[in-house]
Amino acid sequence: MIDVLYFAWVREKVGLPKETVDTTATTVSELIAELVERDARYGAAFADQSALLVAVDQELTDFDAPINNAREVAFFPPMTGG
Amino acid sequence: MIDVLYFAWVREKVGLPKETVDTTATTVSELIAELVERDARYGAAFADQSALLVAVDQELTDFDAPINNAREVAFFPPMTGG
Amino acid sequence: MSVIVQGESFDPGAALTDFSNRIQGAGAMVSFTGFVRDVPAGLLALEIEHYAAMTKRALDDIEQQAISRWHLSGSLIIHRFGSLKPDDIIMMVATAAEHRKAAFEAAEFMMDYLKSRAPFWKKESTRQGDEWVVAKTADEEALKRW
Amino acid sequence: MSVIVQGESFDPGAALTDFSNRIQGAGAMVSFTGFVRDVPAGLLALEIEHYAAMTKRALDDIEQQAISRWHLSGSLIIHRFGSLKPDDIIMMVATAAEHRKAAFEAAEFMMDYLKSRAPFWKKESTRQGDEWVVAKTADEEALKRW
Repeated sequence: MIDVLYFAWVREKVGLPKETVDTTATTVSELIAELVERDARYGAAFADQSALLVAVDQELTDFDAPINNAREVAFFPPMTGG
Repeated sequence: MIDVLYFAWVREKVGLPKETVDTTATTVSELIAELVERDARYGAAFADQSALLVAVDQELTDFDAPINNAREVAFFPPMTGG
Repeated sequence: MSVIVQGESFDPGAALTDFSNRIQGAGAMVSFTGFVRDVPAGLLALEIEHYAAMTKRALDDIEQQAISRWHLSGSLIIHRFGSLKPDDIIMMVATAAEHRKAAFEAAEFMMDYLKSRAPFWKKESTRQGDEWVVAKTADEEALKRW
Repeated sequence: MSVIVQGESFDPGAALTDFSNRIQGAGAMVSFTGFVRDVPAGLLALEIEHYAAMTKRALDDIEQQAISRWHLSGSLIIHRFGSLKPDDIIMMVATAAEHRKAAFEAAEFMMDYLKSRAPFWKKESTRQGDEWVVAKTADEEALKRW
């Protein structure tokens, strides 16, 4: 069980800010593949992965990152703070 | 007649902040030469001209600058504001 | 050394007074304040979304990097989230160091990192609709300076 | 757009509040504040002498250059003279512009010029005597950036 969070337009495309996912994925990429199979909304959100960033347990990382022991994975576009 | 002003250690070496000088000098350098002849205090103040800056009518300039029509000449070391 | 993430507005001058009272011994203090700019279509609101659990951690990390790299004697980051209007204050950073070069560089470093590495996202609402602000490649490029 | 030369102390935060209220439309505001630092021998006083008739003119010129080069929507220079003590405020500059890069650069430009082109001279008094502060070659070098 892992918490998956979505922000900005990723949140809008997926249609929710957060969900708990029962998954056997061991990397971020595998998790995305599982989600995309579940529903077209994920297909839309993850269509262009080069437009996305990912954080595992609140640390920016890349799509190959392991998530075996992760509690929380977040997907979002490049940040626009400041 | 021209007002001559001295600041910082130049003022301390000359011994006064301002004086009015009756001069026929046409450039800053000629004015310095006249002053140095007048008194040893000026010799001490102007001993190393490379350590000095000059402003004519409140604009930084160089020692060749004309002073024919100037009202005010000021001598001082490099500035240390800020 | 403080990081504040809040919805409420604040007065950058009052924040600078507080900060200046806490930095005895510093020769130089720099502050940066960001405000909401209007857009040609007329901005109704700027919505700032953030990833609360990560924001504090990301800002603390940026601040710590600046403190150790420029030997800051003081630093401050305040960033707002929520619904803002044109001319509203968005955020502020302040730095204190012995000399001006360190204080300026550390403030610019914090701003550059904050733009591209702190989890905030802006959405502009105008009469023509809502649009997520797109990250500028110039902001990503700015990180290469450090 | 204001230049103030005064003997009295001032609160940089209060000055920034005033400034921020006058710069509608700006996206970025930067301030720099300089304080008197103590010296190893123990500073009794820092005397700041200035050439009053030239100071305002020199600071106005520096400010005008910054305004036109970085299209500032606001700028401020406050510089003190007289007898100061450690931790006393010496001076402040503030800039407002559309974007952060312009606001930062203009503030650094004004500081660099103010250090080497505005007619102020500092003398440090310690128990070991009085000494005029010597201009740093690094400060003269800093002007080459512009």
